[in-house]
Amino acid sequence: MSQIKRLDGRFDNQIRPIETEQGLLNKADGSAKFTQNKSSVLAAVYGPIEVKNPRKEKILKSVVEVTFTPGLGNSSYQDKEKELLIRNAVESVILTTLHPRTQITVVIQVYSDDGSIISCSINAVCLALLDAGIEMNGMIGSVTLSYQSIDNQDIFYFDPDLLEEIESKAVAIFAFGNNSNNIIMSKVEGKLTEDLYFLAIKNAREACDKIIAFMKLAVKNRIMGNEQQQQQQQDQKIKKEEQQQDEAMK
Amino acid sequence: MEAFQKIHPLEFYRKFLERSVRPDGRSLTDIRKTTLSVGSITTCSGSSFVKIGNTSVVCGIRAEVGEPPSINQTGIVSNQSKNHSYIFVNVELGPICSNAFSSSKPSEKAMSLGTQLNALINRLDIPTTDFYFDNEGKARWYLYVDIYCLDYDGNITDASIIAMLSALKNVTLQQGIIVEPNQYFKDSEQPTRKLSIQNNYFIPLSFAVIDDYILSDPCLEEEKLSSGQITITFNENQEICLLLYTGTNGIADDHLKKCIQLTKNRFDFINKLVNENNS
Amino acid sequence: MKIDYRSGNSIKTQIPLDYKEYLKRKEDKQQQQQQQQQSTQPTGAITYKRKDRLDEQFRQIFMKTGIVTQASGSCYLEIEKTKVLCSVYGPRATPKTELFETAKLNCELKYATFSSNKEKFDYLENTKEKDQSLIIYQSIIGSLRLDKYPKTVVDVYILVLNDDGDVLVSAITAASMALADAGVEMYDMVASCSAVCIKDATLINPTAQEETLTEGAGKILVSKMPSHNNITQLIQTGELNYNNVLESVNLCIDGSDKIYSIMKQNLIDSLLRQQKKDGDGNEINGITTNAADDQMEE
Amino acid sequence: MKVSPSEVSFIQKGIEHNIRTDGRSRVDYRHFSLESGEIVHSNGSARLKLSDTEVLVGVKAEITQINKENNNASGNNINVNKRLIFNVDCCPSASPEFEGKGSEFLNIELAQQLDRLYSHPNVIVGLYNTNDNTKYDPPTATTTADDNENSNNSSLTIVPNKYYWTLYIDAIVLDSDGNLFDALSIATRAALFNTRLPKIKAIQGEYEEITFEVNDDPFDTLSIDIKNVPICVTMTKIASQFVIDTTTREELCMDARLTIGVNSSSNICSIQKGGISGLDPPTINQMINTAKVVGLKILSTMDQALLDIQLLK
Amino acid sequence: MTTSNNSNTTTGTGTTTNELNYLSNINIQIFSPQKRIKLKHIDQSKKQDTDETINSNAAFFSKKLVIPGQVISREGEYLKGHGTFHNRSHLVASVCGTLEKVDKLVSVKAVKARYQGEVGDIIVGRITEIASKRWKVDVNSRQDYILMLSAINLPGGIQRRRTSSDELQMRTFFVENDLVYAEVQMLMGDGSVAIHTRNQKYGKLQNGHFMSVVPSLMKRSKQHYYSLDCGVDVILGLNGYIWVADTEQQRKQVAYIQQKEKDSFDSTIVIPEEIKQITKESSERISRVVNSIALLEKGFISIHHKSIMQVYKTSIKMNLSSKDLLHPDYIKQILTVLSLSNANDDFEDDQDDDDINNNNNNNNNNNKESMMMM
Repeated sequence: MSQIKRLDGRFDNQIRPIETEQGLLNKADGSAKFTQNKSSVLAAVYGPIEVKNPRKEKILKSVVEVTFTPGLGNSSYQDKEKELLIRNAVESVILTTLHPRTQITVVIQVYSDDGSIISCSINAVCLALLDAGIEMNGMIGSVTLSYQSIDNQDIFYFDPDLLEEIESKAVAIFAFGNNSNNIIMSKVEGKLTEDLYFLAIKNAREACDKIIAFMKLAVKNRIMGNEQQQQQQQDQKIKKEEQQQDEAMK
Repeated sequence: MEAFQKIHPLEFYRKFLERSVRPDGRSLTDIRKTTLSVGSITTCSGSSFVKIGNTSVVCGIRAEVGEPPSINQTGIVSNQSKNHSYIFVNVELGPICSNAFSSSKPSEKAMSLGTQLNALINRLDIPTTDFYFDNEGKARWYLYVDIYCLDYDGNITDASIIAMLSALKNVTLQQGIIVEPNQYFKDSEQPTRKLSIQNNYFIPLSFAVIDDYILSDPCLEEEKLSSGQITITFNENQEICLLLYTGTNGIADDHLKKCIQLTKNRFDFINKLVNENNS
Repeated sequence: MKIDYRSGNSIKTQIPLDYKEYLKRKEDKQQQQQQQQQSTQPTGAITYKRKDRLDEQFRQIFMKTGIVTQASGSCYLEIEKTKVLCSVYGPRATPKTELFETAKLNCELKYATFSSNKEKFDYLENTKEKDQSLIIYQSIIGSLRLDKYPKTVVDVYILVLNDDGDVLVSAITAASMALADAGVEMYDMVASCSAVCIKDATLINPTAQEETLTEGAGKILVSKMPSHNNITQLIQTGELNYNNVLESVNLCIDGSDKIYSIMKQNLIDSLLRQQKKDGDGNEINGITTNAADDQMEE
Repeated sequence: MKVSPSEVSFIQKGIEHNIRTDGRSRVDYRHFSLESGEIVHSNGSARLKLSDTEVLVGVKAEITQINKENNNASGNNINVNKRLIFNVDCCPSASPEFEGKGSEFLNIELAQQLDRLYSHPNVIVGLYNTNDNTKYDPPTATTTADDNENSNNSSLTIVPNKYYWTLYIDAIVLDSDGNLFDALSIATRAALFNTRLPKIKAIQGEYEEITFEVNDDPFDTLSIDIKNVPICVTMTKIASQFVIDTTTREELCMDARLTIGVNSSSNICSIQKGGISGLDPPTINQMINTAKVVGLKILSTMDQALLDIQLLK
Repeated sequence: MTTSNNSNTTTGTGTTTNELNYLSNINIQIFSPQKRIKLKHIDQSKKQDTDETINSNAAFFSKKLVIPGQVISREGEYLKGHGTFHNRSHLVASVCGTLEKVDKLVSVKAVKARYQGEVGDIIVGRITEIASKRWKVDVNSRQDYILMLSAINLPGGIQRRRTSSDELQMRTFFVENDLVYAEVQMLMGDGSVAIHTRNQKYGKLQNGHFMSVVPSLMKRSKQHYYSLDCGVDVILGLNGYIWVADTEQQRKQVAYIQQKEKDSFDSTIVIPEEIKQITKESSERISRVVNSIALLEKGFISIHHKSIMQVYKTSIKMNLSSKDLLHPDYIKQILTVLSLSNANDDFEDDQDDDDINNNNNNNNNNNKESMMMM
């Protein structure tokens, strides 16, 4: 299969460069910023804390609450759905049974939205959770694919920007954990045949593994307390590796 | 028996699921009886009433006229501004259908379902000309789709999608005349038109995941006990229009494959149901 | 939080009128004005004749109880095109520690956005819904034996799906049926009836068109508990003379008796249906157990 | 305020004897005083003190343009053509129960009651010149109506089919000792009597626009003819009897009440039942009849008093 | 002073029911806008009027009135009591009211403040809540007072320990909204106040009229339960809560309750209709007493049996029906009459019981006289 060059110069199976920063908020128990070019998200985690609303309290589990704040304007119906998706994905990796009758609050603030915002948010939350030291059964990574067919050729754009999302025939969002092959979250919107869907799952799983690997490294670097420059160098290295791996995969 | 069900509902269900039946007598893949009637509400342009088992929803569509959308009005690129949509879906889960909902603010469920339906409808690709109020399209019809749940017994997604689809199919738009700017009149002498969604049916089916079992068309009790939910919607060309998996435990590919197959099997039934009621 | 149903759309829209109707109305208006100039008769008195039924005749009424499975009691009611659904939750315990010796009744009426083809004005609609909820509340509270359920709450929710006149009557009747279906103790069911007075004619069970025919026309609503001959709600608007009021009140009283008989019949039918269901089950159980007993004896 | 069951039975006994605890008979009204024109910045106002019940009503007139867009949408739409808009606020100073959301439903009930009372299109018969009591003819439609010109309160028209007066009637309940319905209706009527509208001349400019010329002479104004404006009388059933003008304490022992609107031509303008228990038809007839007589008496006394004032000026 | 129109007509609309003949008494005063505004700005007569009443009240109290911030004395001269505080070297009043001196202790009793209990005060209260082993009673004070289960008089006056079964039957003694006649037992350290009804005369009040006035109008005296010689019982609670009932009916009621309690205690006693019954005349008398008290409150005159009777008799002398008592014009008239007669009178609250009886006789005579005059 030949590589296809996208509008912004990427290849079809290339994700945008990732920049992360952890622990940038001092009030929150954990926080992380996840940036992919123009899509940039800040996640903050508070918890486990006392349940604020006694009605929501669960006897056997801790409650996970997600608030999604868009970069522009007030939160709308669409944002509620995003909250639901993110909450479901994140809840499946947090060991909620360890802290019954408590609450874990996740706040997501979008800096700028240029596509793949749900994936960015999930990744940011994962890093923030790591930063907060909340017990998890593994890490979670998420990726968005957009499907387009040009000249009867089926193409998946990895990590699409907003324009690609709009012009696509279908958008698929996936989330995977690093310790099981199961799909943690999946959403498809648009038109996609069954075969293509499973192909997308396969591609997304590999991409997610890469993203998780990157996040692991980022956390490691932070813990080791390496100097920023080194980190950046390493970041770039990883990015290169990723690209190469992606290319190799095809 | 009843006490057991109340105290350990999950255990109770497991006992049944081990034998591949459900407490209400269905097998794991059985779908409750689905009925549909259209056009029962006279005050709106299109309406439908769907009942899946005990779950019932009513959908009404108000058609109103307004100016055509100006292209890129706000300058902000968003999902909707490229193709300004003419259809707006809203789902109401009020206290009337279940005491789990309050009247003061819309529930999370209603909001996310509304968003999903809006996204679904915007992918329908109904030609813009269908919404022309007059011949030239100086004014356009805008459709407000409101879905009210009357009885909430699980699987509201399927019911809403079928209701929305059949109500849209039921809509008849009367062409009209524009007397002055901002003064629109329907004219019964002019032709009417229907929306061209004839070949664009949605075939929805939802599942609940309890342990390793996958239950089609879950009822409320099953939804409450489940660890994950799957909603799949196909269109006529056997393409996935909406696929959503959420849950606390992941799901394997095989399970998804199975679900997709089950959804495909439902195709004929829904097709017949909607067509019969709209002829 | 009440969200305007049009909030998703940035473009202002409206419901178009029918052109023919518009032309006709314009003509009518002109005629009327000419008439006004000729005669000194007060305006607003348009004569109106019913075509399809007599003035004191009801439209077809259909009701069915127990259709919302999640609710303690429910009723769906149709008066031809007017469609109303009511569900009752409770009596259930309140989280509030506040002590009351009787149950608290909550009543909430909502119009579906597509229930009427008028423009919707959010603020006014809200007060209208609240006001009508209050009227329904006052109509039914007198019939309930709320002192039997201390420290509890009974919620009554009503959704108007299609408004073709006489919504309040439908809502009150449905609410009373739903309460009966929920098994809330009551003295009697509440039957209701309304009328519109146009000139000399008193039209029972008006349609939406008849209700808005003349602005400020005399309107009367009566709710009563027929077996006690007790009027639980009486509302009148518009200017009427004393005799007219009495006459139409009496007409409405007769009307609500008619509704009551329909309600009674429906409730009995649904009871029979239920009994039959339960009875069948019991029978089977009975036979099997009896058979088992027989065997034991042998 | 609360009452114990034995107090209830005591009040009932008294009412059966036709002597209430404050010495009145069943159909006695408490003494009340009206003051008008207290709010200088409003077009009209009145304050009513009925024993400890005190209400303040202000009338604000505004010019409203008939919105073509709305008007053509539906001829049946009453909201657009409403020219009297009521709002009632029960001040928390009247009772601690009115604090916060406590008065929400009562406010709606009271406002809707007034709204019903004024629902008839011919409540306001006309305007007259304040100076010489001559009738003032509102401009009538010269051209045939293009839009749905409504006959409702057409005397409040400034430019036919285009501009009319909207009266915003805001009532505040300052203190409460029962009988709020009647008090509000009487105060509203007095406030309408007190209302002065400036004379306005509309000048048709070029193109469509219209400019207004407002007469700024404070004495050359228009008054509202309240001949047809109704008041309401609340008949409260306590035990086997019914009484008028109840105190809060009596309202606590009430079984049911009937609020009946009456105008000077002795027509019934609105009826609203309240309270928990029911009424039998004969009692209702009797109540309406009594309300009619009481209402007419209040109206005639009130009109006489208002007239005297006008003469005194 | 006003240009008000005061139309006070009676109807003779002889229509249908008899009741309509009673239709009357619709009084309307309407002030015209212009006049009203003028009154505010120019006409001072109204203001003087109010000043006068204040003066007369001051004379009536014959005590010094102080306002917050007013210096009472230098420091050290007096001891600081309620309603006062030290500011630099002065003793300053903190509330608006009358100055009271007991030896060296100086305190200010607020003119209009909520009631504050003292041990031995006789009060009327309303049950607001039933808690474990206690009732909470609204007594027009800052907080609800407490009536312990152990502080009530058990039916039949039996002296015994309160058992747990009594605790379960608390509702048979008093329920929410019941009125009780009680005495302040003690002031607890945490500011709460306990009351008791451990005396035959205290207990539940039934079949009468309840009203509340400003507590500062009530005066402490030996007796708070009066059977007025017009056949009306009044209980003047020190907390400003007043109970008015018919003497004859109450006597019967007490007898009935005592009879019943002998037969069976531990159950709610339902008073039969025939005992609840009062005559039309006595309701008329009760309403007159009620209105007299209301009038006294309007005039801010202290309320005790003598002042009540004075108003009562004055109103009969003036040939007023009881409902007319509250007509603003008559209120003024009666108050003037009262202030004239009271100018010479020095009130003595501490009368012996004999004294009261004497008075009663006198009053009876007076009553007869006035009747004759009529």
